[in-house]
Amino acid sequence: METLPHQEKNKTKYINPYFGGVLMGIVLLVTIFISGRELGISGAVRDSVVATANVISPTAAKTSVYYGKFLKDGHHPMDNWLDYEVLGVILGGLLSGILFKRVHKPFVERGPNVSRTRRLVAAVIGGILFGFGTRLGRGCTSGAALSGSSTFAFGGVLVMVILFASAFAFAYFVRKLWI
Amino acid sequence: MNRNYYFLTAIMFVLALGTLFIHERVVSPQISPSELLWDVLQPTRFVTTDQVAKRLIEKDPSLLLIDVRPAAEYDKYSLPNAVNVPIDSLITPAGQEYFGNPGTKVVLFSNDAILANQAWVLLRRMAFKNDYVMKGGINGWMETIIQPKEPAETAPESAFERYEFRKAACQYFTGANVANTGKSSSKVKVVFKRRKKTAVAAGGC
Amino acid sequence: MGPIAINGLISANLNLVIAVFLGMGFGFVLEASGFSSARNIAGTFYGYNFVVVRVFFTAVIVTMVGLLYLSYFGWLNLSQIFILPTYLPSMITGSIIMGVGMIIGGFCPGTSFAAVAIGKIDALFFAIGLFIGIFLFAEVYPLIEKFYLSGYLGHVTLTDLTGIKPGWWAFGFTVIALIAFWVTASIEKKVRKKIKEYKF
Amino acid sequence: MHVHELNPKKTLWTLILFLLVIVVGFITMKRPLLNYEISLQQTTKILKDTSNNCFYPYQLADVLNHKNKNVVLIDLRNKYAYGLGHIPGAKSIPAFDLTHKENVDLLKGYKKNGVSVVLYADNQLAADGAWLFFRQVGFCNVRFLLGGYNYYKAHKDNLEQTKSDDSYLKGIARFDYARMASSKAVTSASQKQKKPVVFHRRKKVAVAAGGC
Repeated sequence: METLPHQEKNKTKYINPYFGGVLMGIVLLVTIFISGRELGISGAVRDSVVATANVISPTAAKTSVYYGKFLKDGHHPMDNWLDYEVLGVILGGLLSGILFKRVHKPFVERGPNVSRTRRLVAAVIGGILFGFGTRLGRGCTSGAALSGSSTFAFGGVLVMVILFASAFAFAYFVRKLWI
Repeated sequence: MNRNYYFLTAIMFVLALGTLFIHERVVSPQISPSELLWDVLQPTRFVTTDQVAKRLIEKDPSLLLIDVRPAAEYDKYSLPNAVNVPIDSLITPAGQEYFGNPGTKVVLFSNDAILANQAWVLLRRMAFKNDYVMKGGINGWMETIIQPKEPAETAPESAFERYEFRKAACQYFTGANVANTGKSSSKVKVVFKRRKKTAVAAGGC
Repeated sequence: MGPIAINGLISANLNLVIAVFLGMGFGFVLEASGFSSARNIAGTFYGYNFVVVRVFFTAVIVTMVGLLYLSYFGWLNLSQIFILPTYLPSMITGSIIMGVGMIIGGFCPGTSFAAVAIGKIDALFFAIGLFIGIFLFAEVYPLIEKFYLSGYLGHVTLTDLTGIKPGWWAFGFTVIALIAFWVTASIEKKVRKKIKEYKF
Repeated sequence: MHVHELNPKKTLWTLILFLLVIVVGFITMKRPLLNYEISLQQTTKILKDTSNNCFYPYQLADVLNHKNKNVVLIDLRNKYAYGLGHIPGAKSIPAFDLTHKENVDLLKGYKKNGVSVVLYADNQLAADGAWLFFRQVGFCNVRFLLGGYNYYKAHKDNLEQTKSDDSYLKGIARFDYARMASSKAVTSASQKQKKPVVFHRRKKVAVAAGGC
């Protein structure tokens, strides 16, 4: 089968999805066992937004209703368990990429019928929506849906079900992006 | 389909099936039964009516009296500054706000010590500390503080001292109180420190 | 015994160091399972690739079952772990928005970071979008604060809400997941025949 | 393009390892002798419905006459107090020995055979804690003796007549408190301390203070 330009070139195998799942479950279990809290990503993004706002305009950030919540006690907004964990996520992704020889020159992965620009615009729009949604949903797929439902939290299951249902329902309208 | 998938499905199913049979402990923080029995058998939780009266007179800010009787009885009469937490609301979050605050000593009382003692056992099971039970309850309070009996002639000196204290306390709780009402001095202001939340992980994404 | 950081068996700083390693484990699994590819993730919703469903639900059931055993052995005190709070209206809205964002952008935050690490530009753009999205949220927050905080149920678990023992939830989720795995495998077989161009 | 590893061999090994850890957990776990069998809600219900909890002194008469063989008396006081005097036929289990395995097994045996266990100490209060404890760990056949040993000692010759006595009953108001507490008031009795007290309740601390 010929390799299309928008696809990755190196032929390496991903691990078996169930293997990934079991490993992920074990990582999550160890996390809960050690720290009592769960894996999450979006909280760290929020922290960096807060930190950025604090650097650009400290007074405005402190008086802002939302940023103010995280700047109360003189604690640096980036000094949070989650931020260290997200640093690890990036390193871990890199490690896996190196190990399986998937690190490559920056490139854009896209569906067969979509241009580079459209893919990137879609990515940004998706990111904006997702970022906005994480704050309302109290977490992202890893923080709320995965960790939340694993710890039997009602909110976690709620987010998981609705997130997947919403994505399924909306998938038809953006099928050009992917198939 | 690879044969290993059947094994995987089977193992996961058995593991999940096992969870149905294990004794679940996903409940609010509770101390273990053996710990509870040990604590139940200690008499250190009991305080006397005299001690409570003394603290009330001294307006000890760390003292919090909790009346565990039903609300109807509380409305009729209760000890000064007592808060009513009937025994079934002990297990609700609203009732529990009074307990476990650092720096406060909670004294439970009822008509006798029995109901208060049972409330104490429940609280201890829920891992609350620094709770006490007033021995004798309000009945005892009436007998000792409000209507103290004069000791016999042959009684030791300490009994007379106690009697003197009780007479004065009686004055304080019945008569003296009226003179003070204008200043509303009976209002005790208790500033609770927040309960430390170290016990539970903070988190979120 | 556990969670050991809460019970003071390790220091707060060591906990942060361990957090990096735990994150590494998570990032490694994400990338190694193929979550660094937006097409893999989006494929779930068109029925040509169920990797996401598999990894996700396997992780959920392994953790659920594992937590119950750990607590049964007395190794972990489940009442000390963090339980996600529930704010009904805002969480429902948030999840719908997230779902739309996921299918348009093709990533979720964790996977986008893992993908940035191996040099995907689309993931980088998604991550930038995340920053903008959260920034926008902070800007409109005063307007939606009431909505954001409405319908608070507390840190409730399924058991708190329904009274059904967690063992039953774990068992139910496992059975559903196992059935889903077999069903998706057969769906995938059919769909893969139709889609010639993308095979997994 | 990428493909996923199709053979789940590694998965199987990982899951077997996981299973092994759980097996190790089962082997090494310390099984507590007693567990809470009823929830806090059920406990408060038990405390309200007192009919099943207590044992009246006049009921002792039947036990002592061997008419009622379905009741076992257990003396929770220490051996010394037991030696000084106890209810005839009572078994001595000092309260601190209650969690010994043989005593728990004994109680379990009674429960299995449908035998009621009546706990007593000097007074009701002294047996109350132990009684409530046993109810919570699932011994629904355990009761306490009203009045305790002290009351029994004073009335052991006329147990039948104590039916009409209620001096041993606890939890009821013996006085008209409100009247009594104000009887010596100089002016009006209604001026009592019925003011609402302002306590600063402990605010519920949100666990996720720094969370999402």
